[in-house]
Amino acid sequence: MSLVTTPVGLDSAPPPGAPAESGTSTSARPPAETGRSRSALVLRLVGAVALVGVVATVWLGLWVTPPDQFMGNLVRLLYLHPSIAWVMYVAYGVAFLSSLLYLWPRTRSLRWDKLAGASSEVGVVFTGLTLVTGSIWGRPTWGAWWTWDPLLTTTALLFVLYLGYLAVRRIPGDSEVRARRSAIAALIAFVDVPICYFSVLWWRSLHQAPSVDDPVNGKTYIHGSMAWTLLLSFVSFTLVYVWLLVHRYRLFGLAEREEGEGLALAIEERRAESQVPSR
Amino acid sequence: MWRDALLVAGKDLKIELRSKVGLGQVVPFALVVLLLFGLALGPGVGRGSVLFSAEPGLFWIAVLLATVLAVQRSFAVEAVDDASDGLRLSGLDPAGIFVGKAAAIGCQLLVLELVLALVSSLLYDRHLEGGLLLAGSCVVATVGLVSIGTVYGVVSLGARQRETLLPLLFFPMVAPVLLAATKAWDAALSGSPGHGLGWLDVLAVFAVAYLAIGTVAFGPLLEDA
Amino acid sequence: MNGYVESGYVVGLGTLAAYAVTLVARERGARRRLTPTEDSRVDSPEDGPAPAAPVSDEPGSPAAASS
Amino acid sequence: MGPVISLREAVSLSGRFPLLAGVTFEVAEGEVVHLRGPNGAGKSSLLRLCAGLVAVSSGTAVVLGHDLTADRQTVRREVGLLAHSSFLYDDLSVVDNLRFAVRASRSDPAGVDRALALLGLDGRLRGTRVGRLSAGQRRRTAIAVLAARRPRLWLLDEPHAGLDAEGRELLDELVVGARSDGATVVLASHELDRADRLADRVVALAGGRVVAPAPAPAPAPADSVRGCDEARAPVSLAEGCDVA
Repeated sequence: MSLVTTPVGLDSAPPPGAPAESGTSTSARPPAETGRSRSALVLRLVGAVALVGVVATVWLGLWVTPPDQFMGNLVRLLYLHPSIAWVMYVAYGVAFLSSLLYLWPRTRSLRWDKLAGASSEVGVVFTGLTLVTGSIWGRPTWGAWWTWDPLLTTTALLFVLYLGYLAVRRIPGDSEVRARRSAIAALIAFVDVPICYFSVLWWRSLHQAPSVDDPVNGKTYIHGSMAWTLLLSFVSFTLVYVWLLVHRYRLFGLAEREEGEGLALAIEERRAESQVPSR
Repeated sequence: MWRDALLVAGKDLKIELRSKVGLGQVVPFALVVLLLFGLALGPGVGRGSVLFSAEPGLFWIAVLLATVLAVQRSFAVEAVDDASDGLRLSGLDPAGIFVGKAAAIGCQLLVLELVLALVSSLLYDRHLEGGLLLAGSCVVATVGLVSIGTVYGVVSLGARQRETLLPLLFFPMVAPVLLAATKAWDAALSGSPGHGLGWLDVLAVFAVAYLAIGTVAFGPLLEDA
Repeated sequence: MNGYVESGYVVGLGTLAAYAVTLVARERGARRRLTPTEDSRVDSPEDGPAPAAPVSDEPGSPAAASS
Repeated sequence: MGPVISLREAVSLSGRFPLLAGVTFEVAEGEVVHLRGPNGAGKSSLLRLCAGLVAVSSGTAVVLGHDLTADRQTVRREVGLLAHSSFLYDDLSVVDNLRFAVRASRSDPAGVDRALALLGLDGRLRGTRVGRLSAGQRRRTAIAVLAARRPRLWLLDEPHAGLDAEGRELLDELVVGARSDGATVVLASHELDRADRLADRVVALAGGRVVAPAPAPAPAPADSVRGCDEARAPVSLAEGCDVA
C-alpha cells in the first residue's frame, strides 16, 4: 500500500525491531544489535543531515549574515521563527491527512492512527516554540511580549486545541475505539483552524492597521546570504520534524507491541481459568 | 431521524422541567458570573466605564460557561451509574439523538440568554438596541455552541475525568463564536448594526459546519463512549 | 549581539534537543521492557498477539520491511 | 427461521482483557437457555455481546439475522437486555420511562399499560418519579420496560436479583409468557433451581468460554407450555389472560 506523499524518511517506517542507534544524541554508543536494518540507517542519515543543517543555520544565522538596516540583529530570529511555524502547520496537516486515511474504510489501519498521534504531539511542541520565539520577536519590535498579533493569537488557540486532542487520545479504551475517536477529534480540531484564523485576522484588522511588520513575510530587503540561510533553516527544521516524527511513531509501535504481548498472556491466563483443555 | 430527535428533545426537556436544574442552577450560575465580572472590573457607571464597553464580551463569556454546565448536565442524565449503554440500547438513530439533545440544550440556552441579556443590560447600565441583530446572533451562535458542545459531551462521556475534559475541549473550539458574537453585539449595541452582519456570517459558517459534523460524528462517537 | 536573539535560539533549539533526547530515552526503555528474547523478526503488522485473538492492525507491511 | 443466536469462537476484548476468549454458542427460536458459571466467567459479557453492546474482536456472531461484526446497531431494537444498571431516567415517572422506551424502539405503545398491570405498577406508582422508587420497584420498572417492548430476544442478567418473592413469581410467569409469545430467552442467574426449572437447556460458562453444554434438566416437550397444568393459568402477554 503506497504511503501518501509523506516525507521520504517515513516511507521506510523503521520497525522497532531495528537496533536503537544514537540518533542525533552525541554519545556514539556502538549499536547493541549487530543487525543494522536499512530503514534505521535512513533514519540516522535524516538525523545527521538535520543536525548538520541546524548547526549550519545557526552558524550562518548568528554570525555570517549581515544585520538588517531596520531591525538590526533581530532579523536573525527570522531564520528560526518562520520555519518552526511552517513545521507546525505541516505537522497538523499530516495529522489531519492520516486521520482522514484512518477513517476511510479502505485505507483504515492503526498505522495512520499512530502517525496522527505522533505528528500531533510533535506539532504541539513546535506550536509552543512558535509562540515562544514569536513573543521573543515581539518584545523588542512591538514593545510587549503579547500584542494579540493575528498569527500568534491563532497559534495560541491551536496550542490549546491540540492539547485537547492529545487529552482525547489518552482516554482509555480499546485501541480501535481510541483510534476512531482520536481521528474524529482531529478532524473537528482541524476544521476549526481556518475559522479561528480568519475571525482573529478580521478581528485584529479592525483594531490596528495591518501594516504591522509581520515576521513571516517581512518587507526587509533579503540579502543573498540571508535567503540561503532562510531556505536552509526551512529544510533542516523539516528534517528535524521528520526525525522526531519517526521516533515518536516507533514509540507508539513499541507501546502497542507491549500491549499486544500483554494480551497474549491475558488470553492464556483466561484459558487456564476454564480448567478444561480448550478443544 | 427527525422523529427520534423530537422524542429525545421531548424527553430531555421534560426531565429539565421536572428537575429544574437548568433554571434552578445553570441560570443562577450565569448570573453569579455576571456579578463577579462586575466586582472584578470595577463599579464604574455610565458610558465611560469598563463594564459598559465590555458588556457584550462579558455576556458571551457567561453564556459559554453556562453552555458547558448545561451539556454536562444533559449527559450526566444519560450516564446513570456510569453505564452509557442506555442511549445505545434504546435503538434510536444516533443522528436523531444528536439533534434531539442539541435542540434541548439549545432551548435552555436561549431562555438563559434572554434572562442574561436583561440582567446584564441592567447591571452594566447598557440598554439594548438593534434587537434584531442581538436576537439573530444569539440564535445562530447557540446553534454552533450546542452542536460542538453535544459532540464533545459524548466524547468526554467515555473519559472518567470528564468534568475537566469537556471545558478543555470546548473553549478553544468556540473561540471564534465568542469573538464573532461579541463583535455582533458590539455593533448592535453601539447603534451601527451594519458592521455586525459580517460577524453573523462567521457565526453561521461555524454553526453549519459543526451541525453537519455533529450529525455525522455523533454515531461513531456514541459507540465508543 | 542583542539578548533577544540569543535567548530565542537557546530556547528554541534547547527544547527540540530535550524532546529528541526524551524520545530516544523512552524508546530504549520500552525496548528493554519488551521480552528480552529480542527475535530479529521484524515487528511487521502481522506480529499481533497469540493467534487466538489476532488483533492485527493492517493487512500489508510497508515495502521496506527489511530483515 | 435459523437460530436466533449463533456465535462461532467469538472473542470480545475490554482494553486488553479478553472478556470472551472464543465462545461457540447457539440458541434456537423460542428456546429458554440458562447460562451457568462462576462470577467473572463471562456471562454478562456474552449477554452484552448478543445485545450488540460490545465489539466482536474476532470470530463470528449473528443475532436475529444481524451480523454483529458488521452492524451492531439495528439488532438493538429487537433485543431486550435487563442488566444491573436499569437505563431509567430518575426524573421521569414510571409511565413516562416506559413510553419513551417503547416509542424509541418503535414497539406497540399499547404494551405500556399492560406491562404496568402485569408488574403491579399501575396504581399509585404509575406517576411517581423513578428516582423516588425503592430498589425493588426500580427493578420491576426495568422489567416492565422489557414487558412493554416485548422484544423477540430477552437477555436477562441476574433478573431475580433485588426482587421480592412476589416479584420473582411475576418474573417467572413473564418468561413463560414471553416464550409462549414466540420470544427467545437467555438468562444468567444465581437462582439456580428457579432458572433451571424455567430453562429448556443449560449452558455452562467458565474463563470466557463455553465449557460443557449440560443436558436439559427435565425433558420438556417443546409444545406444552410449562406450568399450564399448574393451578395458575400462564400469564400470556398476548391475550393478557387474568391471573387465577
